Formats: sequence, C-alpha cells, structure tokens
Amino acid sequence: MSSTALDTAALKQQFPLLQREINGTRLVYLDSANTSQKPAVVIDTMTNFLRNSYAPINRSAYQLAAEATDAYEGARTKVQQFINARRAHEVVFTKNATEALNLVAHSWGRANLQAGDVVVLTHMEHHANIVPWHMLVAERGIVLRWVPLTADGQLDLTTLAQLLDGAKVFSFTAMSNVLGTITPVQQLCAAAHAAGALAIVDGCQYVPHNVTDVQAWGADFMAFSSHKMCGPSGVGVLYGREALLEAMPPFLGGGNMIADVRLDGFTTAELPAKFEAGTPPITEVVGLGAAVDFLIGLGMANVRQHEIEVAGYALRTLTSRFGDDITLHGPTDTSVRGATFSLAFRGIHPHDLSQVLDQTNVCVRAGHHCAKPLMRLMGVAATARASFYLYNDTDDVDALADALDGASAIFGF
Amino acid sequence: MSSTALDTAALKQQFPLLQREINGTRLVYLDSANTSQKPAVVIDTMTNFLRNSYAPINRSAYQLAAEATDAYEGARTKVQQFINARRAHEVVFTKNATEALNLVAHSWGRANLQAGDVVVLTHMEHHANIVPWHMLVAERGIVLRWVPLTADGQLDLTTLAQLLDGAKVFSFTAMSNVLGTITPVQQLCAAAHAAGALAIVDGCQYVPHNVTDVQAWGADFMAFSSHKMCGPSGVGVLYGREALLEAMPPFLGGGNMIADVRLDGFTTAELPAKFEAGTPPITEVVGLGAAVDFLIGLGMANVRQHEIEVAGYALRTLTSRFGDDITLHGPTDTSVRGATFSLAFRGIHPHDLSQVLDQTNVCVRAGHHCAKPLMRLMGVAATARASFYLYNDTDDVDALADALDGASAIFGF
Amino acid sequence: MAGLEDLYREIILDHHRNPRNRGELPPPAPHAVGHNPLCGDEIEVYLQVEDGRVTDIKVGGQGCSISQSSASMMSQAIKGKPVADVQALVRRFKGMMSIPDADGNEIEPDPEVKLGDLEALQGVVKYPVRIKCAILGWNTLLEALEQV
Amino acid sequence: MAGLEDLYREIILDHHRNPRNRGELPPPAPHAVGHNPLCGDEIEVYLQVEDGRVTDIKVGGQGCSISQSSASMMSQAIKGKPVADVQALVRRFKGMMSIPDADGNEIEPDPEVKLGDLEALQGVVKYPVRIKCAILGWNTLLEALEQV
Ligand SMILES: Cc1ncc(COP(=O)(O)O)c(C=O)c1O
Ligand SMILES: Cc1ncc(COP(=O)(O)O)c(C=O)c1O
Repeated sequence: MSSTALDTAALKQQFPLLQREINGTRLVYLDSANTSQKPAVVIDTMTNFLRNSYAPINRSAYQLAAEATDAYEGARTKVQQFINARRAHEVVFTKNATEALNLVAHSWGRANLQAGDVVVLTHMEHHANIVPWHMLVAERGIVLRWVPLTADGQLDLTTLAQLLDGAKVFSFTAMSNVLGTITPVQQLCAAAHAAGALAIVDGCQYVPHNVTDVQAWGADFMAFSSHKMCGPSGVGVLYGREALLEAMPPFLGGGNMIADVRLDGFTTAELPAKFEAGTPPITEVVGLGAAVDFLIGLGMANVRQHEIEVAGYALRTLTSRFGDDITLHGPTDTSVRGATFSLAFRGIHPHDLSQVLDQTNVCVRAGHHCAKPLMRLMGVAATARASFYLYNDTDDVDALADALDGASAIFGF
Repeated sequence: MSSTALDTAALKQQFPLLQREINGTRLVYLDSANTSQKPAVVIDTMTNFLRNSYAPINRSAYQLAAEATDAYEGARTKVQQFINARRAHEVVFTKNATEALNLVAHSWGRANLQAGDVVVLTHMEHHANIVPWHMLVAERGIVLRWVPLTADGQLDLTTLAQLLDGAKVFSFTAMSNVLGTITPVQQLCAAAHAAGALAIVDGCQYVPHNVTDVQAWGADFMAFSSHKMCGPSGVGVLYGREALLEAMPPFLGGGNMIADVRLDGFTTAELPAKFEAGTPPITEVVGLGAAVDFLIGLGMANVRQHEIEVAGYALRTLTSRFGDDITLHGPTDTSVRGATFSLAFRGIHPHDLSQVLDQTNVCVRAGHHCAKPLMRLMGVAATARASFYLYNDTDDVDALADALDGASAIFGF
Repeated sequence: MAGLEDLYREIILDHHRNPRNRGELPPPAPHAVGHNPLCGDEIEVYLQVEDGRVTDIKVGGQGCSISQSSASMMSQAIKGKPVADVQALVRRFKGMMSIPDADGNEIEPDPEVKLGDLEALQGVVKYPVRIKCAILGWNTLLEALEQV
Repeated sequence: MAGLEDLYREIILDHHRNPRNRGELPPPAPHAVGHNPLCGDEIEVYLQVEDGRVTDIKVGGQGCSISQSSASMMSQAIKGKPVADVQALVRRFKGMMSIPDADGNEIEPDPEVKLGDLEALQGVVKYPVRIKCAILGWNTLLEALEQV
C-alpha cells in the first residue's frame, strides 16, 4: 500500500531491480541504509552518457569534452542546490562519504589539531566517523570524547556543554544507521559553535531521506554518499564552508588539483579542483545529478513524510504481531527517527535470521553495521537491520513480518 | 584501414560513442591517453548489473548481496590475472591511479621515509607521480632526484646508478603520456632493487596498451586507471607485493578496512579490505572486469602490435605531409614508443589548434597534460596531443592530417 | 522453507542449542580467539595437548548457528586425537568448504580422513557467505595449535 | 571552416599577430601575473597609474590567440582611462563573457559603457572553455589594480 505522501506502487515500477523475482517471489529490498537501488532514469542517464557523451572533463578544448564538463559541473550545481550550499565550489566530489570524512580529518585535522586537542564524537557513529579520528589520536595525540545515548537510543545531551568545553571539533551523524535516530543537527551545530568547535555532520543516512539545508544547520562540513540516495556507487560528496576549504592544505596530490608544478614544489588550484585530484568519477557524478533531479521531483519533504508513515506502520505491526519476541532498537517516536530498524528476534542470531528471511527474498542486513562501539554498548555482537526507503511500503512491512514468522518455524518456536 | 593485428572496422562498431556524428561528420577520437571510450559490452555489463544485480558487497548474507560480492571479487581475480599478480589480494581497488600513487606515498612513505631519504623520479612523470612526493618533501624533508631525458625523449640512463645510489624509492612511468616513450620497466626495477630501492611503476599509459606482467617486471607497486583501458571512470588499481601491503599502515579509515573498532582504537582487516575503506565503486569494478575480459579477448599483444603499426603510419604520414612545419615530440622508433604524439604545428597555439581540429570532429587535447616539469624542460607551455588507441586506425591518422591542413587555412598559411 | 534444510540440518541445530565442550581451560593452556569481522562472531578455543595428542578442548564465544555448531562438532571430532590427525581433519574440512590451500590449489579429499557428523555442514558450501562462519572455529583451532 | 568565423574574427587574429602595448614597466610599477592552469597560458600586466588614471599599461606573457588578443585589445581600451571607468569596463566585459558577479548574479550590461572593438570577442561565449582564455588578462589587470 502506498502512503499519503508518495505513490509507491508507481515508484516501484521505476526501479528495475525491484521487478526482479527470485524463484517466483518478488524481491523485498530492505537494505537501503546499506546501499539503495537505482531508478531507471539514473541508469539510463549513465548509459546514455557512456554511449553518446563520455569524454574527459576540464582539460580539453573540443566540444565533446566541453559538453562532458558541463554535465559534470552541472551535477555539482544540482548537488549545491539540493543541500542548499552557498556556492557550487563548496561541493567537492570524493569517492564516497568515507573519503570525505577522511579528507576533513586529514587535511583540516593535520593543519589544525595538536596533541591534547579534543574532538567530540557520539556513541552512535559509523566507523567512517571514528577511525579517521583514531588515526589522529595515534599520530597526533588528540583526545576523543563521546556523547552518550539515552535508553531509547537518542543522544543524551545533558552533559553536552561539558563535553564540548574546550573542544576543537564536534563530529556527529545526522541519523544513526543502526538505530534510525535523527539527531537535532541544527542545535548540535549551534552547541559546537558556542564552544568554539567546528561542526562536522555525517549526512550519509540523512540526506537521502530528508530536506537538507547546510546553511540552516550551520554545518562547517557535511559528508554523504551518492549510492545511498538512488545514485551510482563510486562517488561521495564533501560539503565544506568556502573559508575552511580555502584555508586547508590539499589531501591527494596529482593532476587537476594544482595550479603549477615545478621540480621543486607545487601550488594548488582553486576550489573545488584543489580537492579533486586525478580523473574523477565522471559518469558517476553525472548519474548523481540525475538522482538529485529524481529526488527533487519527488520532493524530499514527501520522502520524509512517506518514511514516517512506513516507520509508524512497522513499529505498530511488528509490535502487535510479535510482542516481547521482538526488540526494535532505537526511538519509537517517528518524529525523531527514520525508517531504519535494528532488531532482535526470539534469540535467533542475526546472521541466521537474515539467511532465513532471504528464502522469501526479504533482504535485510545482519552484522555490526560498521558501528562496533555502539554494538558493544548495546551488548550485542550483531543485529539484523531492516531499512526502508522511498520505494518501500506497508506491503513490505507485512512481508517482513510474514518472513519473521517463517523463521520461527525453522528454529523451532 | 585496419592493421594486421586488429580488425578496427569491426572494433569501431563496438564503441557506441564512435558512431556519433556531429554536424554530419564522424567523430575522430584521439584523446584516449586522457580517457578511453567504452565498448558496448562494458556499458551493457554495468547497465545489467544496475538493473538486475546491484547490491551491497561483503556485508550482507542474502543471495543478492552474495551475487554482487562474487561479481566484485570476480573482477579482482580478472585484474590479478591480467597483470599477472601472484595473489588476488595484491590488487587493491582505489578511485583512480592518482589515489593509488597517493596511497603508496602516504602509507608506505610515511612509515618508511625520513628526512634526507632519497626518492628518484624521472623528468617525464605525470603530476600524479610527482605531487604526492612533493608533499613528503614538505612534510618529511625527503629529497627528490630526477632521471633526465635524452634528446629524443627517452630516459637518459647514463647516470642512473649514481642517482639510485642510496635511494629508498624509484618511482617511474612505464610510458609517458606526453612523449609516448615506453621505458625499460624490467631493467629499471632491477636497477632500483640493485640499489636497495623500491620500484614503483606508474602503469597508467602502459597497461591499457600492452601485455603487463608485474612479476616479470619485479615491480613492488604498480598503479593504473580503469577509465583509460575501456573501463568505467571511478575506479583505479593499486598492485602491491603482499609483504609490502601487509606491513603498511592503512590509508583511509572507516568501514570494511577494520577488524575491530573500540572507543579507544581499532585494528585493521586483512588484505585487500585493509585498503578499501567505505563502500567501493561496486558497479564500476564490475565494469572494469568486463573491460579486462574485452581486452583479453583482443589479446594485448595484438593491441600493442596494432598501435605500433598506427604509430608508424602516423610518423610517416605527418612527416611526409608537413615536413618541418610539424614537430612530433618523443622517440621516432616505434619499438620504444606508443601511439601518443605531442605535436607543435606551424606556430599555432595548441589551444587554437585543438579548437580548429574540433571543427572537423578531430578530438585532440591541448595543454600541459599534467606534466608541467616536462613541459618546462621542453621549453613549451603546452602542446597539442593526439593519442591513438585500439579503435583508431590509419584513416584516423589521415583525418588528423587533413584537419591540420584546415587549421593552416584559418591562421593564414 | 524450501532450500534451507540443506543448511540447517537437525544435527546442526542440535549442536547450536546444546554446544558440546563449552567452557575454558586455565592458563597456560594454548588459547586463541577468532573473529569474523563481517558478522561479529567470536570463537575461543582452549587446548590441552599431551604427548602429541589433544587430550582436552573447550570452546567459548558467541555467534550464529553455523559458527557455533561447527565449532561444537569440531570439538567432539578432535578430542583425544593425535595432533597430526587433527591437522589432517582441518585440511579435509576446509576442502569440503571449498577453501583452497596456501598455494591457491583445490584440496583433494583424502579418503583416509573421515568427517563423520561434520558432513552435515556440507550444505554450507552453497552459501558462500556462511563458509566463513563454518571455518571460524577451525582457523581458531589452528592458531591455538601454533602455541603448543 | 564553418562556425569558427565567430571565434576567430579578423580583428582578433590581427591583435594576436601584432599585440599592442607589449612589454614591461620597471618596478615599482603595479604588476601581476595570471595563469590558466588548464592550457598553460600566462599573462603579465604592468600599470602606471597617476591621479586615478591608467596612464600606461604593458602586457607580457604567452598563450593562445584568444588570451593574447583579448589582453592586447584590453590594453588599448583602458590606456588613458580613469580607474573607475576601467573597473566598469572590466565588469561590462565579464558580463559579455557570461561571468556572474561575486554574488553569483548575472551582470546586466551597462549601456553607458562602450566595448568598441572588444565586441569582436563576443563569439567566445559560445565556447565555454575559451572564456577562461578571454578573461585571463582582465583578471590579471584587476590584480595589478589592487596594488595601486
Ligand atoms: C602517466 C599517468 N599517470 C597518472 C595518471 C593519473 O590517472 P588518473 O587521473 O586516472 O588518476 C595519468 C592520467 O591522467 C597518466 O597519464
Ligand atoms: C552513518 C554513515 N556514515 C558513513 C557511512 C559510510 O559511507 P560510504 O561507505 O558510502 O563511504 C555510512 C554507510 O556506510 C553510514 O551509514
């Protein structure tokens, strides 16, 4: 069933992979927090580009190359508008969000952080927003502090002011990929700035699902990945405030990021080229542009509204059907959560659960979801995670519930 | 006209973009040293993957994800065989060759190079094999030495032993992207090793055009890019000897590259995951696998033979038609050069030349080709560069020559 | 549910519910911990080796039905065996799991080495992601043996 | 060759072949160097400013016909002009080249400011890659003016 906000029946038709049947059963893809499927318009844009317009960008004067450059830079402008950045060159294309976060930790971090400097993270961060900082702990002796969680999986902000006191950086996720929790980004950015710290937002799980406005947030940096928002793999985005990007040393060295290279040194190019060394993911950036158009066409407010409805339906359905046999981690209030659910079910190990659900083509991920510190705090080694996106609907929730029933049968309940 | 080694007439049919006509004239694409066009089989593989098989790799237990993982890891094995690496996990997927070279300079370099340590480069390196080392000069105080060139654009090896004396690294290109020069890779690796230095090969311009055997070369590291070898943009390869990769610290931190993450630190995953942080270019790696199959189908020895013939025809044709009015940089002996030609023509600025050739859809690049130190040594700010690939033939050489005649008309000769 | 019987054979589920040789041995017993970073599974193996024979083994850790039952069945199969026979069994088991040897070659099944109940795990091969679960205990065992 | 007449107008080729105001001015003349990293073009601008008026200008450097002729025509156009008029001309020229102002808005053509011969460069707009060539001299001029 469709929600009031999106016509999912029609939407599903636009995703070729969701038409796939395995052993005669339709695919129920509930792993979009991991990576999303792609609408035909994105696939076709890439295919057409490869067939008719593929060419190098930036460096050649002929028309084909000029067209390709326009397509590439046009996608940058689309992304700029999508996240409401002030300038197009505040949008840097990376290979994924992980590279984007590493870029900040490496370039801004090594230029600005000394031994003893404090970086504040939260207990619900993805490894991509932990390990780059751990590397600076090892190399530079910076100090990490952690914002703890409340019992229902929200950030516990009661001690935030103390944690931020004297901190140089506050880097946090806008939405947890494990708990589904949406954090109060604008408030957190303000708190960071009040303490004189930089606000870095991991937008991986937020940008695909909600209206994003980096200026309203007041974010200094923000990272996200194309592949989670209906776009191709192989491209991520780093948003950075112009003044910060200007002042930072470059990250990767090579072609495109230089103004001049001599035998004895080099000077860097202007933004955004300065941070885009080498041949970029040309076709993939063009595909991301098509994904942004697709999402704008749906309206991100509608996407969010739809997911609120699906999340609410999932909470009600799974709780009423399985009661205490199911644990749904994270907040129960849909106004502070997305449609991503980590769950525990009747003591069945997540890996077994995922495998059994797969027999009815219900695809959920089992594992630590690249958030091992959070897993340890939750006291589990792994969870099964069902994550819903714009193409999922209440039928998919029902399919999940039915598949859970089937799992009980095998493991003998 | 086709060469004896490849049936280019049939080959051209397999590249959709080469069918494109602009203003009724066929496209003569002579910018493959920059980035190559893609055969239908690569485009179709990617499209089919996106429509039917796209899924996360490595982390999920369901069948769709297992299939995608097989496709991704299968491509790794193809690449391994293509370059004759000993083990599949010696093949690390990066975003491009530039990232691959930065990875080596950053991870191996920072772990092994101290102030005063010598890194030897050559005067014909691409910025991607210069700037990462310049960064280590600035940060670490390493010292660069440069192998000079002979008058005909080959490496001048007369002082190589002195240059390598006491060096820690010798990093050099297997083929110049400006001059077309092919370097004696095996001999250079042996010289590096004899001096106790590591041999790093920039294979960007070689791997797409020739039989590659990293074991026969004795290379310690080798970098190349998918997009120059009929594969998609957004993926590059770092080959590294197992023992070296094992001993190196990681580069980017995040998901997939860890064995464990705690609040107080992390441990790294096994090879190759250790160097593949975050979600990789999944579709692009699968596309690269298809490109490798395509090239193996043609036979790399045939590709090389074909390009020798085209290069020979180009040298003869351009010299006989334009005599002293044209300068073709680089060696004239086709046994030590590929089919990439930097040229100067009747004092017309390369940028103007490229623009005028484009009027007849002859696409050549004008610029410094990311090799500014070489340009300065050549005494030019820029050159026009025509680079031929497996789908180019002697007709394309003639089209270039005709277009050059047309350029003379405009600029008044 | 069609297809899964091959994976979740009754004997596997039994070992999963009632793991054998569960526990620890006090130091200085050879001891190793194995992780599967993909799913968070963890297995601990404690050994007692006397006169070239595994006289006792204890298994700890937590994980999915396949990793736990495989380790449990392994502990039963090797207890009391000479180390050489244990090595041969590991090799035989990895061969069944389609794991190549160190040189990347397929392992030929040695008819001398009997798998017994372990044959029940054969169905795992059809689920490549689970192979890592099935061999986790075995690799941990090898690590523990290296300390002997 | 069809299409290119718009770009390579005779007056442009003339300035390319015979660049005006070529040379240098001795220090402490305001002086700036501009690079186009894409094509390696380089332009140097030397100024002499007296009583708010550009009394002399010299242009050095090397590059393609568009960058060189644009700088040459620019030097003719501004020599002798008050600095305020020069600034207005730069703005007008950038507007013709479709370069937005600092806030990213389109520059409306000011009818008071006459382009004269510079109108010949209008054809460049159709070739976005060349716009950077055409404005290289003008950006370098702005940099030199900042030193006044
Ligand atoms: C010799 C050489 N090295 C390195 C590179 C960098 O490759 P990429 O831009 O794909 O990273 C190139 C191509 O641009 C090249 O020609
Ligand atoms: C919250 C969060 N941050 C960062 C990442 C890393 O993104 P990527 O793997 O695309 O680099 C992910 C997804 O894996 C995520 O969910």
